[in-house]
Amino acid sequence: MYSIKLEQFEGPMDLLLQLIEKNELDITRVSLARVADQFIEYMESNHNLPLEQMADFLDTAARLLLLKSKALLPVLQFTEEEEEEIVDLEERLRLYALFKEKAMLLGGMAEEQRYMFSREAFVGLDKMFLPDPSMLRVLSSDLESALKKLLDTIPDPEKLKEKILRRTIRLEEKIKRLKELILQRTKFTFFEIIRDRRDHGEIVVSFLAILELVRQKHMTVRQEDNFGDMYVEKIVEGK
Amino acid sequence: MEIGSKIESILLAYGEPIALSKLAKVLGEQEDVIRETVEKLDAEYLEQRRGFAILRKENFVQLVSHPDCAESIRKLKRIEDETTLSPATLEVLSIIAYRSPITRSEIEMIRGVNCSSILRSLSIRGLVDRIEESGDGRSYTYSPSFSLLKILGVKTLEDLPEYANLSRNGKLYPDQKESVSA
Amino acid sequence: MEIGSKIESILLAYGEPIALSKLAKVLGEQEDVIRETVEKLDAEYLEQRRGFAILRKENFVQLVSHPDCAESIRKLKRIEDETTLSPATLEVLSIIAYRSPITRSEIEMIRGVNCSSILRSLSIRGLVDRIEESGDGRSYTYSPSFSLLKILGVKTLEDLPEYANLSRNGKLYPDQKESVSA
Repeated sequence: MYSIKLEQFEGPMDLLLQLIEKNELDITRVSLARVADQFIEYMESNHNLPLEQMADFLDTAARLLLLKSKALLPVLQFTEEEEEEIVDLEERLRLYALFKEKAMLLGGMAEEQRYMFSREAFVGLDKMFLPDPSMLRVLSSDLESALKKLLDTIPDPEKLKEKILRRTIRLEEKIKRLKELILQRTKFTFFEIIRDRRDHGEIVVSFLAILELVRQKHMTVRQEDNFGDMYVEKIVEGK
Repeated sequence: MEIGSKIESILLAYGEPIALSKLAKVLGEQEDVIRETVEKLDAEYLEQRRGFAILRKENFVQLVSHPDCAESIRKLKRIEDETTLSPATLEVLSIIAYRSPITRSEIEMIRGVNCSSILRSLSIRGLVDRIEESGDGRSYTYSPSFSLLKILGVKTLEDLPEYANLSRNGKLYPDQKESVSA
Repeated sequence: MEIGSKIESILLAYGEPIALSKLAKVLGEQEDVIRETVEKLDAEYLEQRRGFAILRKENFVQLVSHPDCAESIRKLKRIEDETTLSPATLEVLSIIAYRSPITRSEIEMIRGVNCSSILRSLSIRGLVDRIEESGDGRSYTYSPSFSLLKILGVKTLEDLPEYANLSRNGKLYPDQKESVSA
């Protein structure tokens, strides 16, 4: 795998877009599958990704792997929802590319500083034209309930942080547990691993785990038929 | 752009009466040229029956609505003289009532929304007092006005329902730093 | 006095964006008549090279100064350049500008990343309007604000590059339904 220099990026979709562009590909399903490994590699080597963004990166990585496993193993049956996620990623990236381009145009427009100015309300108007507060009927209980309603809608920042953290840990733990499981066995197939999956996320997570173990030279993968099952085998030390 | 168009756009944005000398300076023109152009503009408005007019008083000028339109503006004022406040306005007013004195940016931190036009309208209506804090004309705090207390029928803020409890709610004191970094 | 003159005089006095329906009520006219007249006024300003322009967004209009005079007015009002917009902020702004009204999760679908703090800061800066959808204070849609139009120097959203293709009505891409993150 070759490493690719990237500009600063503004999130997972931006990273994905830049990978596609650096590889001189168009936004298609095939291209997305091709850059999946680079995406994950970049994510793993970049340990200073902000925690709040980690879950978002993992989420995109999961979708990419779903796409890649589909490309490698077309025999895999996907649920309708999983199929949708694959189509979605491609469409979302196209939209993202369009709006990123427009964002730069808008930034240029703002920089030209061709601001339009409005007049402040009722500036320089005679008093007789100003609204009359004496008509107003407001009860102190109106203020009380307005404030209580507002306080109810303000989220607790600590709780928000916790939620993000939990989501990230959930994905990371899944990957870790799977790696351990795989390492305990010397031989298995991909289909075996994913047979009892509870949701589509698990295919993806399994794939992610296997990929990483192969990369770390713990495992080899063999595929007998072109789109058949994958046989995973542990590399014995010293061999 | 022509000098006339420049002058009228400045007068629109500025609102208050402005000295001819100030216009001359900002546009890099002689005061006489400014004066003549202003007169020409006003004549144009009259001729084209525009809704604008330029008031001239000594060396100050101001763009205003044409006097013939005063009736429409009075009608608008009557519509604006609502007897009740919008939910957003009530929200701002409640924050000021329970947490005064408070700055605009503190209010915005709590609501998560820009409040400048609501605050302006509350000040204009005399429901809140805006007090200059630092003398640089840029930082103000807002407090309920005496007439607001009168409308609410309370003598002091402490008489507001659950004042002691609500005014100390931690959500009314968000950390200023964690915020505006777009 | 003619309806156009009345409208421009009200727009001048009112300052803030005003609903076409309010103008219609004050002037005793149909909303369609008001809308057409406003467009005619704006065309006149353009043709006569006036220093004015009329912003139009949904059912609101606002009288503003011509973008060519921005610099003089900034100098006069001593307004610092405060509109530094980061690339991430611009991404969110452009998505909102083209696809409004749009929910947070729809924006996050496109960007693949949580946008709540950027949205909060844009809303506090008044560059986007946050509109409550359900009344429970928890679900909102976002739209570009008049301040955003003023900063970009465009009179309507339709003046944005390729707006017709990229807006929701453009049908270039279907609306996104699903949501992305916590």
